[in-house]
Amino acid sequence: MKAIVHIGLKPGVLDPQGRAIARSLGDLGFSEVTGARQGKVIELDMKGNDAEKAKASVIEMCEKLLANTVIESYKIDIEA
Amino acid sequence: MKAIVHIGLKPGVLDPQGRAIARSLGDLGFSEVTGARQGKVIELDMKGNDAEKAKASVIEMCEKLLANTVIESYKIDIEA
Amino acid sequence: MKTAVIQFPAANCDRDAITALEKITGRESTLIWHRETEIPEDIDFVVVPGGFSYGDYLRCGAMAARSPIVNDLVKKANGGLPVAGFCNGFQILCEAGLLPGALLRNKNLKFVCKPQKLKITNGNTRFTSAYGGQQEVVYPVAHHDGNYYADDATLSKLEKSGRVLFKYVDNPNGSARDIAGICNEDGNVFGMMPHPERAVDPLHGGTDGINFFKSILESR
Amino acid sequence: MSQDIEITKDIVAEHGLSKDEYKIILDRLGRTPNMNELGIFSVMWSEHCSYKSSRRHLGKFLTTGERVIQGPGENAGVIDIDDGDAIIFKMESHNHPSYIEPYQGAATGVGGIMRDVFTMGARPIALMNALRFGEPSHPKTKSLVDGVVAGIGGYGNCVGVPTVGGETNFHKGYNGNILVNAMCVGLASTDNVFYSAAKGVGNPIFYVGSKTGRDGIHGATMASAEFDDDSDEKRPTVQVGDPFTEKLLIEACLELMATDAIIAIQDMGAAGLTSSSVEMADKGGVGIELNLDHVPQREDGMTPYEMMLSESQERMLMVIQPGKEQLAFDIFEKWELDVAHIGETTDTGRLTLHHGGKIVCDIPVAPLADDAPNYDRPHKPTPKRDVLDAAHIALTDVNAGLLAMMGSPDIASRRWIWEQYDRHVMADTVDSSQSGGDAAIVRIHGKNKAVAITTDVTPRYCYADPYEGGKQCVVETWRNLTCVGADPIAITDCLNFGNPERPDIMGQFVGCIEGMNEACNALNYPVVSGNVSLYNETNGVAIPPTPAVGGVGLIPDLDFHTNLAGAKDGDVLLMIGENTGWIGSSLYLREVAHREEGAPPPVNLKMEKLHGDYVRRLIRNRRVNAVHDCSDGGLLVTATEMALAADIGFDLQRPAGSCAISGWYFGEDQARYLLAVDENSVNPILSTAEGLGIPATKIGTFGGKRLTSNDGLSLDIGKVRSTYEAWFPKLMES
Ligand SMILES: Nc1ncnc2c1ncn2[C@@H]1O[C@H](COP(=O)(O)OP(=O)(O)O)[C@@H](O)[C@H]1O
Ligand SMILES: [Mg+2]
Repeated sequence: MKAIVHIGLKPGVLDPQGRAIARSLGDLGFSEVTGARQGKVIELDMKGNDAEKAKASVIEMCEKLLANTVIESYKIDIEA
Repeated sequence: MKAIVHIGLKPGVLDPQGRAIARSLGDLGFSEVTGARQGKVIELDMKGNDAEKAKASVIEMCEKLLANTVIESYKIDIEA
Repeated sequence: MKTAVIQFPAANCDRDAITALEKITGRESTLIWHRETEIPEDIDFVVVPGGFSYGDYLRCGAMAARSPIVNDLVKKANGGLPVAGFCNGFQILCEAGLLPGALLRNKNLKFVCKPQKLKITNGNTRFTSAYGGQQEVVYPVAHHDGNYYADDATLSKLEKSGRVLFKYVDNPNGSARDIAGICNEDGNVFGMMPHPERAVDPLHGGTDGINFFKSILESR
Repeated sequence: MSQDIEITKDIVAEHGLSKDEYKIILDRLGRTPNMNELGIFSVMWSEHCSYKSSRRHLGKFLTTGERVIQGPGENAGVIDIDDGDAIIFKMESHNHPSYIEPYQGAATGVGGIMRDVFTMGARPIALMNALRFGEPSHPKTKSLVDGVVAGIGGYGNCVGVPTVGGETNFHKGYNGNILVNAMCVGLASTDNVFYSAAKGVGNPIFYVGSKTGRDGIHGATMASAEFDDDSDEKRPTVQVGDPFTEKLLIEACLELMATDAIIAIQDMGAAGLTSSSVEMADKGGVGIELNLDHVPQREDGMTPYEMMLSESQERMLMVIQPGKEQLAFDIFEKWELDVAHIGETTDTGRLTLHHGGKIVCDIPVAPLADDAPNYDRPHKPTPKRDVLDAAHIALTDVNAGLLAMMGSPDIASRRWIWEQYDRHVMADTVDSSQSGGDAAIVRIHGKNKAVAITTDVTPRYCYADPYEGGKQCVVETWRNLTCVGADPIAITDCLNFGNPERPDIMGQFVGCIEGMNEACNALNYPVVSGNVSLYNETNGVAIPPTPAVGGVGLIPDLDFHTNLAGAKDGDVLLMIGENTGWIGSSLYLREVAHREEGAPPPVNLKMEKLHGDYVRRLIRNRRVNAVHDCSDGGLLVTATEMALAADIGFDLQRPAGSCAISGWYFGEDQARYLLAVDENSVNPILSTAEGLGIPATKIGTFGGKRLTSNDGLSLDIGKVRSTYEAWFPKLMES
């Protein structure tokens, strides 16, 4: 089983990386881009095949380690 | 329109971040995790509403800037 | 020898590079702004400095490698202009395609700043000839993403063709085959994570870097 | 939030204003404030901005001196180091944010203190940090250390200013409340220093740097409130640092400062746009009118209240010379920074804000500053402790004692930390952490002179006796500067204490300040800037009193500097100063005997001055190969640090008839230095000392690779080194 964890900055938190990316794309002539945000994805290989249980334990991992919940929010997808 | 770009290390490229995550999760007692990889997601806000055209231009952005194709591969999703 | 240092927003070792170049050449070095489109014709040697161009956002060196001045740098380097990139400058040269491979996050994920022992693995190049057979040098390192990566074929090719100029003694960052510094096929473009420009002053980081610059000066 | 909301008692209380404070506001306005106005009063009158508990005591400090160009009152202090060069420096705390989010808290702390320095026209040339964490075994300590160190490095390394030194201690007193104090030192020309007083009428006000977001709203009040178990819920006030923008801002500001376009400039620190505009207006005796519609905004729909209270980082406010607007626009646009003309100076003496075609705030500036509360809080002196006789503290095995000390949290090598800091960028760090000097040395670019920088405080002394501890922290910085051959010039400080509303805490605060000031006066060593951080408590438990001091000195000629690493084979080890074996409140007592008691060592300021001046003279006469002052851990730890730095052993000889053995090796008598000197320098040094009335004793010789003594000390230097180096990595990798 795989768990895909998407981690992004909470709305309102400054995203200097995203801003710099948007500006750089503009400089390269991609004027259709009006904004950018950068986040992380963590892909976990997991034993077992109980999706419910996996999700619960990934939530715990996010709270304990993977996400910095002070400024980041996360979303979990479990793939068989 | 939004473009979501997933960027990950190509298979075979050492992923120090992913490895450290797997190890830390193990240390925290999450023994069900057997491996981890870390990637990036870049979310772009885009003008226009032609998904085809948007995708073509995001591919160009990836080749030119967003991904380093020596070590990274990418995947693009366009959302209306 | 007329030298120039490229100035990117927040590539903060431009002063280190200029200090070293001026000390060794005895001449003023030119700072070239990243938005310029041309490197002046009379420049004999260009340094792409270390630091954190664009904050190292997205990927180290990625944004700088797409700036107008680097377009011209690539052209002139392909025409034979000697170029050296240190630290972030090495990352930029790789990102710009002037050197093969890429720099990943250090193996232990930590920034590392310390004097680093290096083995000179090819003393017969325009960047190392003045060492006169000296085998080891110490240059400071200071980086977060210095873990050199290239596929095996590329690594073997680099080694076989004498394009690996320096290797780490006690690899500080996980670089493949302990590679610290490499050059391009024509031998005029060089990049490394350690800082020879911070090793030209006994009070600062030692003096082992002086012969690096002397090599370039003498090989002209 | 709209200004039409009715102000209730609860709203006033939520803003941290007391009933009496609110009454003054009503009085001065002659009406009820609207929300925006209330918010502005609340942050301006917070402890953080108004110094309401500390102001009257800070006023006692010696703040002037021959070399002082600007003392406290501006963004940072300014001293003259000859040849038209000025050094601008300050230290500041970011304790609460760093506890909540260690990486970003520490990073923005570094960013903030750098802005205070370059606001005044200086290029930052060095960063320092003073850190206190809880017990190593506390479950939070490791991740806090990890995050704070990464944050300091992450910001400083990226901006490209070397982090050249600092200090790190561990104690259970900081379990729930760590301290992150950052110091920045910058270099300017004496004839191009910038101040914050706005001047003139109708002069344009420019906003530059990052856009304003909703981050950090009420950060200033957060930094002035005690923690409780709900603190985790107050998280969204944390700000994210953007070192890339900071670097651009430094370059852009310095470029504009090289022209004559700036009349006044002020960074937006705590309480952002509010405190910067009010301070500029107040200091210049003018009014300020701003149109908030022109403030660059990161998010849609921001209210005036949010804009005025936001603590978004990397922003500056300046008053521009009329006619120079275009020049300013051009420079900031070159550096790709947001820049906006948001208002004008006026002659009304009022702060007037427009938003959406309406006036949303119109208050007189003077009361915000002049009528800010200024409390004389009751203070109770800390009871004196008994003197502890070293004869009652056993030391049976010197080897075990030394190893225990060298591997203890407060002595063990900090390599794990400083290898994460770029210490060399800018090409002028002379003596980095690598060689373990008492003070960092940073050369003035292109010249053969340097500044020496150090930070110190010994909280266990301050806790035991605030007055003696206050003296000691100032004196220790002075000694450390002396050890590298510098003339000490001035200090900055960061006064970290608990809740000032408690008389015992206030007693610590007052005691420390009075002790510090006594030392400043005796050493002619003024305070030129500083910061106060109060309410460092969790669930009613206060941190130990921690007045961190940052000292700056001048090495006029780099050919004459020293550090602790120069001892050579055959050198004689001399001790300057007297060893009475003072064991009370010593580190040995705490780490090995597990007792935290006894009066701390008294500080004799006359002796300090005499001994230090003599050591400096010996350095200038090239009489010494290495110098190290005795502090934490006493004589044996000091000598061992010299041995490790030079990779050379020593043999110590405790003279017959000296004090008790535990005290001789590990006691912490003040005013002491250890010197490594050539054999043939010994007699001249001893006889001159005798003439000056300075105790000086030969206590050993350097040589070989073992540490030995006539009390059975016998250790291989490699063994000592591995104990010393292993502690930190082991903690962090466990
Ligand atoms: N403990 C102190 N010792 C000396 N000066 C202090 C102290 N605390 C604050 N100051 C001075 O008070 C002024 C205001 O400090 P602060 O609010 O920290 O400034 P800023 O808003 O620039 O960060 C500064 O000039 C500072 O140097
Ligand atoms: Mg300030």
